[in-house]
Amino acid sequence: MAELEENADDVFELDRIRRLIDLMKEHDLGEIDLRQAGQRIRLRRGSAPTSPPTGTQPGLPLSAAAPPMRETVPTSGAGGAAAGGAAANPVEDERHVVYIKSPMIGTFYSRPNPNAEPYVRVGDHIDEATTVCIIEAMKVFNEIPAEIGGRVIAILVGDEEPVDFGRPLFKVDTRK
Amino acid sequence: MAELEENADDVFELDRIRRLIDLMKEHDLGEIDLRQAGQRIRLRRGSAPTSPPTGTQPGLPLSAAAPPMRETVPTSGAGGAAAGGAAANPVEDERHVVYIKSPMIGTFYSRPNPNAEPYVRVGDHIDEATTVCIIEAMKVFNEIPAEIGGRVIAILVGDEEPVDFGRPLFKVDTRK
Amino acid sequence: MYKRILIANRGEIALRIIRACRELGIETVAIYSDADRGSAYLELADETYCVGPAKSALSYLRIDRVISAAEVGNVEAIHPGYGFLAENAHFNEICRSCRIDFIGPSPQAMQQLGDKNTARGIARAAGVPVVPGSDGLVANESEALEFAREIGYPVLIKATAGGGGKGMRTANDDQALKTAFAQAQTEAKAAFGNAGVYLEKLIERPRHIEVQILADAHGNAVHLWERDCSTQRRHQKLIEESPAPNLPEDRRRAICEAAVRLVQSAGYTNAGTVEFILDQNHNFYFIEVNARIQVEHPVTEMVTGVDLIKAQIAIAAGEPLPFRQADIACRGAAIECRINAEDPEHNFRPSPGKIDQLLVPGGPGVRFDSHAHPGYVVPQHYDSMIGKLIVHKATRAEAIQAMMCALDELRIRGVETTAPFHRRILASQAFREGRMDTKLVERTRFD
Amino acid sequence: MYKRILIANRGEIALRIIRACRELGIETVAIYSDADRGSAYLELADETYCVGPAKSALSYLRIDRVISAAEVGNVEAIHPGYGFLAENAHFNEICRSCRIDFIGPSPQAMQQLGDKNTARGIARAAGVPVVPGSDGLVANESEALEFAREIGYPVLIKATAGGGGKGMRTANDDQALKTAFAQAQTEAKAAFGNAGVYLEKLIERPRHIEVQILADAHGNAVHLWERDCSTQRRHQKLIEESPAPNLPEDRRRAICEAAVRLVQSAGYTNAGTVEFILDQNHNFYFIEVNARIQVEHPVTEMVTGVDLIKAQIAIAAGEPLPFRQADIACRGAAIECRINAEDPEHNFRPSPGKIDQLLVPGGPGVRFDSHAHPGYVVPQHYDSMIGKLIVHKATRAEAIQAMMCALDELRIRGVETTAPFHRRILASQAFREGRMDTKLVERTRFD
Repeated sequence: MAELEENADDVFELDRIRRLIDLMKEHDLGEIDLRQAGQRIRLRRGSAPTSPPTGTQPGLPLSAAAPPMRETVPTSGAGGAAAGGAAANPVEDERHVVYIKSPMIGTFYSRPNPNAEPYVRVGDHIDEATTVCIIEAMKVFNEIPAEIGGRVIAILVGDEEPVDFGRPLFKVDTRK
Repeated sequence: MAELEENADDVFELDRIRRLIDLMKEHDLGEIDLRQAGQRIRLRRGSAPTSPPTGTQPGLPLSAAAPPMRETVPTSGAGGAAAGGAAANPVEDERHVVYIKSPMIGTFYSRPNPNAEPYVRVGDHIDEATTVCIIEAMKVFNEIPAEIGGRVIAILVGDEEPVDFGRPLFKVDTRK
Repeated sequence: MYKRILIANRGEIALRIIRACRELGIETVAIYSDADRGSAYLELADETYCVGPAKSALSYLRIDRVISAAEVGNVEAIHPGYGFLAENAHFNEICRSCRIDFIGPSPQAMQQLGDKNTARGIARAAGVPVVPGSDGLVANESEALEFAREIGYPVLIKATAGGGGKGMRTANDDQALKTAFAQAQTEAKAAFGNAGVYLEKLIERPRHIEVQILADAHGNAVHLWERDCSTQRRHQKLIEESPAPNLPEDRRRAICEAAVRLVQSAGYTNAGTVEFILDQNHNFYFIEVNARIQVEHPVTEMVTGVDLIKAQIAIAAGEPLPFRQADIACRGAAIECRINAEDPEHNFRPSPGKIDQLLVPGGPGVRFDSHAHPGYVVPQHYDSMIGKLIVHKATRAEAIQAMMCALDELRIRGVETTAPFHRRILASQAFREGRMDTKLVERTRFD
Repeated sequence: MYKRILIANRGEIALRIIRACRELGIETVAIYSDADRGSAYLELADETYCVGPAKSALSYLRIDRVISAAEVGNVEAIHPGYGFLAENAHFNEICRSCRIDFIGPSPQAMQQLGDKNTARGIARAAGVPVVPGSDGLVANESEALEFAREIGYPVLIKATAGGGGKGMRTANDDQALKTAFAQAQTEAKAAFGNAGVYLEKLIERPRHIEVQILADAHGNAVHLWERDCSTQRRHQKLIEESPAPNLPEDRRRAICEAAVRLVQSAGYTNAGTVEFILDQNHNFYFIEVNARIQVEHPVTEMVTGVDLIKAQIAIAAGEPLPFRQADIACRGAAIECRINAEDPEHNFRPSPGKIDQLLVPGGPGVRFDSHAHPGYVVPQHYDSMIGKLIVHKATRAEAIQAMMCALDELRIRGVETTAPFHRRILASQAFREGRMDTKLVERTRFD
């Protein structure tokens, strides 16, 4: 949203509208309606308006525009792994949930050896230094540190499953 | 953005509206509704304006919504002639303006012979049977009847100019 | 050479001709109907004129409108493409009477070969085999028996006024012929009020083999080898290829030479296709001449390296052929699949509409002749072909494999296409072994 | 033959290799970086793995990541394409130590030919001319004069530690050499702290001619004729063609045969390119061997009909070459233009971004090798090539004409491309007459 606020005092700023439209298309929004201190931008996609707009409602929250920014985090096959970069999920009600992603391509191991206990289980509390798994690449067994602290709420890949760069491995609740 | 700021206090600034319309067409938007400090631009696509929006401020003309619905009638080169079919222009405030279009490809002649007067001039009143021009095709000189009645308000092609099927020839005001 | 020609066609063949003209430095005038207004390929023409509404009877088929466009556009020649006015001898004649060259054969040659009996006569005179038949009504049973014994069984009995299979019977021996002859006469009488029937040799499981020819105005004629177009569905060609598989080399030469003899006898010029049917013993019989460029011409271009559209234009402009027969080699194998906007899962019903996505295959030897592009709307008014996928490889087996890959790679969203159906045919044992005949597709379930 | 290979590359060459594998029935594992995630060509691979972030040093160039992907993907061989790890002998060796075939020459051959001095030695031993040079430092002026008289003027004086033109001088006669020698030494000393210089014959207005070779593991080596890549801008090839224009047939055969002798002496296998410079008297001098498939390989494919990628794979799998030298004809003329997302109006600055519209030319002999499609975003992280437009016609003049038409027809919106610049070069008298040298583009203003 940061770039949208650059020219916040001019609702007619075309680039912003274009970006809003991109947002709408990308997220299949039917309508965008932004108002602020007498300003308003309202965009609606598709054809027939259902009900006529009923005038400006003061105090309508701008965060209505937030859902389209939700980062999609597929947990399916290796080829469809989520985009790399920031691990944090910016969705308001899940802002405390982050993903530990694979830093390399290789084979995932949840435990140091077949007879050992897993490094972590769902429900475990981890800190930045906790080893969460091993990824084997080129016969090298790389211990992977969590790099974030919190509680493990899901393990997203199976033992000995191939994982590639950026593949989400663990879902972590970072609330204390 | 420069050209937008030149007329930033004019919601009717055509270039801006044109670009908004482009955006709407390109992205299949149904409506754009922009307001600022008593100003508002609201554009809505699709034919059926259901009921007037209740939020309309008095004195704000709805005709700002007209441009996207206006049928574009290029009068330029033969290759870019307007779509055929209904000759009537559906725009509300120009519903009385219709175009006489060429029924065939050929060469346009405004008069029966080089020494004669033109069949019609701007300002002339015509009826359905009035011959408005000749179109020569394959050495045949075809007299073209108006097929509508009214007052000629523009002649859109020059003498001996090639015209193709559907090319607008005359602009006619059909009000009595 | 011409400075400026008009293209009296639309779609992929219009684009094909525009491209050839651009490469030759010839200006083009394109015509279009309301339904084709704004098509991207029109932008490649130097001038464009709308000749009428979507319905082709009111636009592309209107001779006066097309000629008028040619006059307005001030062209020296018209290329008719295929379909529409391409084999209309009257249009051909009008062009010439307006001092506009028709890029194709003379109206006379077109008319002669357009008449089946005249064409058969020309073929016979040129020593080209035709399907043996009675060439006239068979008066009675004994005449029928005599004739059947002469041409050999099986035979086909056809009503002279016939159509749609009415009054048509086959017979494998004398006894069957006696019954069938009476039945056919009765049925013909009932259906058409005319009991007249004639006899023809029945060709079982025929293959459709056609020979591409080029003939100039200076008496030179060559063939550019054959195409096998046996893979058809309800007389619509689906897959064409060159060379024909499983055709012994001596038969191949014989059929190609026969085609050249025929067009030379007929005084035919420009590009043309001589169609034959081939029986299972490789006997060939002349059927007809297609006096135009054909949809499937690219397979011949791929194996011979000759640009047939450019050749057509040069011939019409009076140039002699730039090669002799010995110069024309047939290299490798080429296959073409017609990609139609039809739904093979629903009895090939047309599937017009907007193409949302189009990803085209490519790489060495892969050619896609198409006027379609993402955002293109396939109109409902014309034939449903949206492109021709052509593959040229060293061997037929490689070409089949590459064509399957290309079909897999071709991604068209927004309309249904015949691509998956082609894929299944190509994967079939019968096709891979080159055992096609014109009824293969109809009697086979491809999985 | 292999069942499954990994493609250690991206973009058009990855797509090219995937297509070849699909036609061969080989499964493919593709790797990609974050920047290439979701690219359409990846969908044609059987498996895909992300190997790192956009930066190639952290993804496509990371040997451990690529090998790891090969292990995870369980492949038998890796095709490196061009660029990235293609000529990395270390990577080559690691592949083999991991029991994965590297589709290319042996690490030894790669290393030998990668070292300029060793390569020169091999060339000399094979009777292949090299640019005459001192092959070592020139101690003083009199040694320089002696050597210059021996190889003939003009000569080039180069700093042994040099680069970027520093310490480089030309001389046309003894007098000039005396001055230049001193200047070069002084400049080299100042710039690199090393006054050592060597002498080389200066080739004026050189042409870049390269020979495509294929060599199998059974001792068979053939050339696939030459390519002329003289049309360059700042050492970046812009236009490549085959055959080279204005090259007498005897010189052509000599240069091609020299290339084969060289690779055979080096024990080189797989596909490779032997680069020569050609002076204005058609004397040729060996420069280096490119131990990989090259960007411009399609022009050779067009004129010879040989699929070089498939040949590479077959050779790596141990198959003997399926043809002999005499089987490889060069037919017609092919030209390739590299279509880069660069703005020729602004000093060829990169123009990454989203391709909004892409209309691709077509028709007989037109090939467009590209991974781009409407909606494709050209990433800023890699080289700017978005496609290669290749045209194959009967003659060079026809190929030039067709290429100009194809460039006109190519419509790319959203990014700037080099297509208009290519168009201007092709239209120039110098190019049309085949009078290119490697500096033509830089010294010419194309209008």
